[in-house]
Amino acid sequence: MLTPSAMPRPALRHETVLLAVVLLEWLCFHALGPRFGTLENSFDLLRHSAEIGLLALAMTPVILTGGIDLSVGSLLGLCAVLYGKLWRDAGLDPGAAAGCTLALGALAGGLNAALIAGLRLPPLIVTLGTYSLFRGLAEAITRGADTFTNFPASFLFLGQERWLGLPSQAWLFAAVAAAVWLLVHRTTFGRACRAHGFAPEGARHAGLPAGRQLAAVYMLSGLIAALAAVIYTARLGQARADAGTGYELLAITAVVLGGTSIFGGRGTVHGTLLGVAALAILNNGLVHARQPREVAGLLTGALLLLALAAGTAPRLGTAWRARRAPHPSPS
Amino acid sequence: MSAPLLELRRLTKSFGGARALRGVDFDLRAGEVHALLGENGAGKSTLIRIITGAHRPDGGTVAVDGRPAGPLDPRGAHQLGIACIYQQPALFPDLSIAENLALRLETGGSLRRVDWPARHRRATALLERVGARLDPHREVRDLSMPEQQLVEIACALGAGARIVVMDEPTAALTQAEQTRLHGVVRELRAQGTGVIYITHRLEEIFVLADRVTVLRDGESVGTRPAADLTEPELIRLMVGREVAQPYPPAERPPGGAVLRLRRLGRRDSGVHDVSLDLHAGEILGLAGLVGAGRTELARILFGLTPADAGTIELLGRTVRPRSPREAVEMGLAYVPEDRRRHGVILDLPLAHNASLASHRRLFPGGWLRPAAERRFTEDFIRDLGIRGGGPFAPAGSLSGGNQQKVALARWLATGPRVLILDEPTQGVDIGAKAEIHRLVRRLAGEGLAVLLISSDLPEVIGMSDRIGVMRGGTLTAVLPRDATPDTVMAAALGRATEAAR
Amino acid sequence: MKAWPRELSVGLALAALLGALAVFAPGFFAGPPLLSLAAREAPVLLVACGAAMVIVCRQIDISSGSQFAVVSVAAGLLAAEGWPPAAVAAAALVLGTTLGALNGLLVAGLGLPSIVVTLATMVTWREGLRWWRQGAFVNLPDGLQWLGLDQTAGQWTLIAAALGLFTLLAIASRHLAAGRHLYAVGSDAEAARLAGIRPAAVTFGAFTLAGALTALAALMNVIQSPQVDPKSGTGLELKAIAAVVVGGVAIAGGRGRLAGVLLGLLLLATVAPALTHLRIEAHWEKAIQGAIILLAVAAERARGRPA
Amino acid sequence: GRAPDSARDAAGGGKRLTVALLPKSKGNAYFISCRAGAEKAARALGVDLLFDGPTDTDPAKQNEIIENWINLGVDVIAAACENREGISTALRKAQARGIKVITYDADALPDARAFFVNQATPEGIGHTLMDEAARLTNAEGEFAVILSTLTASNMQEWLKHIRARLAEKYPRMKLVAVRPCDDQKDKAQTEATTLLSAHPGLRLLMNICSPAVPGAAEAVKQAGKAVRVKVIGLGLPSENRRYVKDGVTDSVILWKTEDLGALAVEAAVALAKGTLQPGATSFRTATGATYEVKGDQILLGQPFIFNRDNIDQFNF
Ligand SMILES: Nc1ncnc2c1ncn2[C@@H]1O[C@H](COP(=O)(O)OP(=O)(O)OP(=O)(O)O)[C@@H](O)[C@H]1O
Ligand SMILES: Nc1ncnc2c1ncn2[C@@H]1O[C@H](COP(=O)(O)OP(=O)(O)OP(=O)(O)O)[C@@H](O)[C@H]1O
Ligand SMILES: [Mg+2]
Ligand SMILES: [Mg+2]
Repeated sequence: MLTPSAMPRPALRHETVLLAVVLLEWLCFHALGPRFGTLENSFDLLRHSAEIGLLALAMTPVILTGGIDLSVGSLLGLCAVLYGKLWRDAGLDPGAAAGCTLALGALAGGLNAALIAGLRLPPLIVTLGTYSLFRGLAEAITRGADTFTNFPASFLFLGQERWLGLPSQAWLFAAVAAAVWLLVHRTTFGRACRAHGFAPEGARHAGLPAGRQLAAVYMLSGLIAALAAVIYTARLGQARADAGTGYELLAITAVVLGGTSIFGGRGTVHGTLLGVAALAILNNGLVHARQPREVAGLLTGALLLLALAAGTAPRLGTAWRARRAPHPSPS
Repeated sequence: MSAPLLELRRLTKSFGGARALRGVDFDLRAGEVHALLGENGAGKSTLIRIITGAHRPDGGTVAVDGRPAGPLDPRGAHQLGIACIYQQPALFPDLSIAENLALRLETGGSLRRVDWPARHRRATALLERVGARLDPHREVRDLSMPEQQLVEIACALGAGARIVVMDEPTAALTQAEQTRLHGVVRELRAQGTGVIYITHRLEEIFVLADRVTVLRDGESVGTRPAADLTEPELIRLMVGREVAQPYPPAERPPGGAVLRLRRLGRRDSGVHDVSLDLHAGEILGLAGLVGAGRTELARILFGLTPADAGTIELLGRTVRPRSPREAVEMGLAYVPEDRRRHGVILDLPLAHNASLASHRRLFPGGWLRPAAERRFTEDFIRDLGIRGGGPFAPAGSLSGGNQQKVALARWLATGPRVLILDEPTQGVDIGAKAEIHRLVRRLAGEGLAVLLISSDLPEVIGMSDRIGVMRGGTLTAVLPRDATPDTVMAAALGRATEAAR
Repeated sequence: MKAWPRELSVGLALAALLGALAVFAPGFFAGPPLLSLAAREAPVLLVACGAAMVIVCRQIDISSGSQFAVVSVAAGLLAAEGWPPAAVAAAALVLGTTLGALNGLLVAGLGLPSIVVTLATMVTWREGLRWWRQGAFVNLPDGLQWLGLDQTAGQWTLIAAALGLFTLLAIASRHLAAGRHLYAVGSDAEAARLAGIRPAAVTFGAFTLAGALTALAALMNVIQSPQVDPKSGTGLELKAIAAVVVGGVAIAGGRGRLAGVLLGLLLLATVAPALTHLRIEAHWEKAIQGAIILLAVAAERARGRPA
Repeated sequence: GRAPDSARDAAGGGKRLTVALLPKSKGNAYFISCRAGAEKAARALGVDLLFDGPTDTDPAKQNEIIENWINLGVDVIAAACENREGISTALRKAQARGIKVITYDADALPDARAFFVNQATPEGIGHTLMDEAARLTNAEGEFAVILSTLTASNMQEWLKHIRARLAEKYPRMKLVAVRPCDDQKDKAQTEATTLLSAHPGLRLLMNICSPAVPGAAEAVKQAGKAVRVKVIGLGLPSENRRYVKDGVTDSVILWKTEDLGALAVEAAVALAKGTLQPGATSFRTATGATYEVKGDQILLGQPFIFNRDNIDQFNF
């Protein structure tokens, strides 16, 4: 093991390494697949990564507080089903149904919040429970079989068409990304999230409103998951209980690839965005390179290790960090 | 004369760009207490962390018994008979006291069987030796700062080492424990053990040390027999200049009562029936033995462990803070005694740490204003003489004393009505201590009410307008400012009969 | 007021569930099916023990499901090649240990975060296996099932082996210095280093042991049926981690007991069959499972929140 | 586009066609078998075959792959749809770009494809399963269904027809439970074990996803109920041979999966070359076989029922 002082100073920020990886990927696939770089394909890339991207954005502040939200994928499924219910069975118009779905998503996030911030239960267990609960509710509501479809074109516009030259959901995604970036990097809220992630007791002693803080973060996560559900429904033109299965892991992958420490405190929103981009380009590009899906999986694994090894190992070296966790710990 | 027990030659060590040690020579003889002095950030802890193998030096040699010991690691140092009490207790919060001791003391392969009864017996014996009445089954996370320090001391004693290093062992200990520790140190010296002793309480040097080495900015400014030195000389060696009169006098008499406590208590923390008035502009010192309940009282006031009995009246209104956030909104501020766990957030930059409690004041509307924050940080770095990194160095990279200054800066910036200081100058060097004293006195002069909890008896007596003494979870006496150490100790030990009120 | 220990609240939840079964569906307690179910969960117990060790030393391993599949398929193929059972078992153990050690090397040696490392190895092994085998089942030779014992004896053997190993590990984690080192490193790695423990070695050991346990678990699963499904073990890591954290092991390391893990696993493994016995329709199952997890952990706060 | 549409041009210009074949999920033995047939056909026809799909069933992922293929510029897409409505959006888009689309195994909405290569109608499958179940149990007693997941649309479709047939023809039979096995044999074994003990009166286990058939059979065998409880399902002969021979599994229903894959490719190529036109009533493959076309569905033929007597004739 490296002793703290023997480790080199960080040569490059993790985000820089990741940016290089993203560019490299782009060039590589551009060379391999003649149609990879087309505008068409770039737009599709954007559309395909919107939902995972949103979930990853939602997850970033959560992980910064030292928590985790395993329930986002299931909540996406539940919200998709709720949206279908509200529109088809309750007869709301698509806009109103979307509004209600967002509120319900925040409410569901509120359940996580109540258990984590109110009862001070560990986030991992709570969201493991709601991971199952939300998916289960989605299945119970539809009995597993019901599919909502035939949404009006005005709603599908949101997922399938372009607005001002870009896929419509790209605008929403950009707005959420900007909002989360500002929240995390430019407000006292984000600062307090980090403080809590590094040392919950220390943050409490500083008089930070730990409970409210955590509650807000998990409710925000619910809200964004609901938004992702609406976009997902609009993109596929259908809502079903299995929507978003396994997305939580993809979102977490993007976040940790983006350099956020799973133990909290450390991480950036732009890192997360780069992480999302790296994974999305990989998945899309390999189709253009005519490689089977499994290769995407294998390369995801390799990419995770390489990017982190390049970016994290030197950063672990700052002695004060290593002093707290000289054996490996996520950075 | 035989080879010294330990001999360091031209040790150098840098952290990134910062040079903590610039070629230090040091030696320790068997059967001596060698004091290591210096300002905050002078490199004392770095030096001993090299001795114990916690850090690897960049250059220089370490010799034990005249034989060069290659670069040490903690295990190797342990085998050479080196034991250490670290400035930051290096304990396992999730494990019991007995196990903490055992992990540091037991040797042998990792496939050996663990003898729990023996562990507990040994722990009980060691705790008794340092005078700590602690149940060895208790988890360390539940211990208060001084209790942790006692466990650390027990660790160092139990090791039966030939070289014992103590990095500010008494920072959070009261007179009684301190005296007891001195006895133990003398005992070790008599057995031929070499002791390296670091402290910022100069009075300890003269009762304990045989020789003194002073570090300044990572260099040794000389080693002298303690008997040849006077306090002013020592200070000049450390700081390089004279330090003004240590305790500034009160400028004007206290005003009206800001804080009234009546029969305040909380069952599970053992505090009960505390009645007390604290006036604007007054510094009320709180003395007592470890476990007397002073910290617990502060935690009650600050809403960390809300009261379940009695009343708190703040500026004429009855309040009961249920969380630190509420307490802060009411105008309370609390500098906790455990700075590593509570006082600062080690991974956050210094600037973020210092502004953490004043977000509303510094950043109206919740938007960060980096420029304002930077100015604010640079101001207090200058005022408190914080050394070892700019505004964006992580707090954890500062030396212990400098971290303490950051913890203080955070709360001074909030502009509170009542300031509770729990061991505010633990580990702070003499120069900075005087600076802090002046600052606190000035704030009091501006009408702030200060509750000063300190185990540094001269400090309590020197700074306070009145001195409260706690024992067994309640306030047993309030002494006037001309109390002597003896009367305070007598009250703390329960020998006082004239409970002046 | 102190909160209940997690073991107690999980135990209560389990007791409540069993009570409901005793009243409404006593058929649950019929011997042979229960034995079969227990035998099917025996491998999971071993994986959960491995996960517990890793979590106690403040790491996480989410690759165990994929390791399980790789070892299962490899063992199956070797057996189909005609290797004797003992050789198959030895090879599987070596393979599992190697996979675990690889995680350990990346985490402890290179200092990479364990969530990332095991996420990477998880997808790598799973996708690699899919690429290689294309989902084909492996048919095992006759005579490998139950290792030639009769079925009941085989099932008892598996359960006894799993419980025996569990007990050994539980004792070791309390009464062996190495076991305590896991807790020490998980509690504070720097303090452990200063106490002369080598955190990297301990972490490496935990991952390696977890790999070995996963391999054993895979073997115990393979001998329960005459075919190996390369998808086996999908989601196993989540089940194991759920059992561990529900059983009261702190995800931040240093705290928790294996006894709690056993209780947690029993609770989780009872819920699904219980719902079938209680005639609850499948589409309610996940919701109820989630609710039970939440209730079980919320119960520990029932006596009052620690201030 | 920047680059010449090499693949698309090829359709008219005599260069190699690219056929993209989308399974519901990869790593599933059923689709592996389809792929084998498809590859044979592709080689015979001299076309390029792209076979790719999500690693786990996921409608969103299927859409993404199709949209990627659109950008990639394949000539024909043959899709097995995890979810009818969801995928139709993407398939319509492909058609709008001039890519020919057919579906196989599981259909999309009719306007999203030209033809559906139908191995058996959901109705046919449901009825065959139910009839076979009734035959084996003398049309009385309890039975249970194990499926892959509750949300898989073809499972629900089959289940619907199973229930309809049950209500219509077999009043003395009762469907007591429907359990998912997540497409895992091990989980199916556990589910079956639980079902056997929770429903002592159970006479038959009907497994409508392929890994569940051997899983359920093993559970029945271990419970010692091979005689009393019948096992049937949709599965591959290779995975079930042992149990069918042992008399644990009574019948396995399947069509020739390799032929399905091959037919899908044949039809796709014919469609792209214009030799298969809407309104055709029969389809003659390049290898000379003839299939019936009913409306916009190309029929593979009746499913087989594998049992003890004929299982050795099949090796997939
Ligand atoms: N892990 C570290 N990373 C970076 N800098 C460090 C680290 N440890 C110490 N330093 C720096 O080295 C210098 C010496 O620190 P050291 O802790 O040895 O001081 P000290 O003499 O013990 O002070 P104090 O009396 O405050 O405890 C300081 O400037 C400090 O900021
Ligand atoms: N009567 C009591 N009953 C139960 N616990 C007690 C009692 N008195 C003290 N304690 C416990 O002892 C520990 C030490 O108490 P505390 O820290 O308040 O003492 P203190 O006077 O602040 O000591 P110090 O002067 O060293 O800071 C605390 O954890 C507290 O909970
Ligand atoms: Mg120091
Ligand atoms: Mg105290």
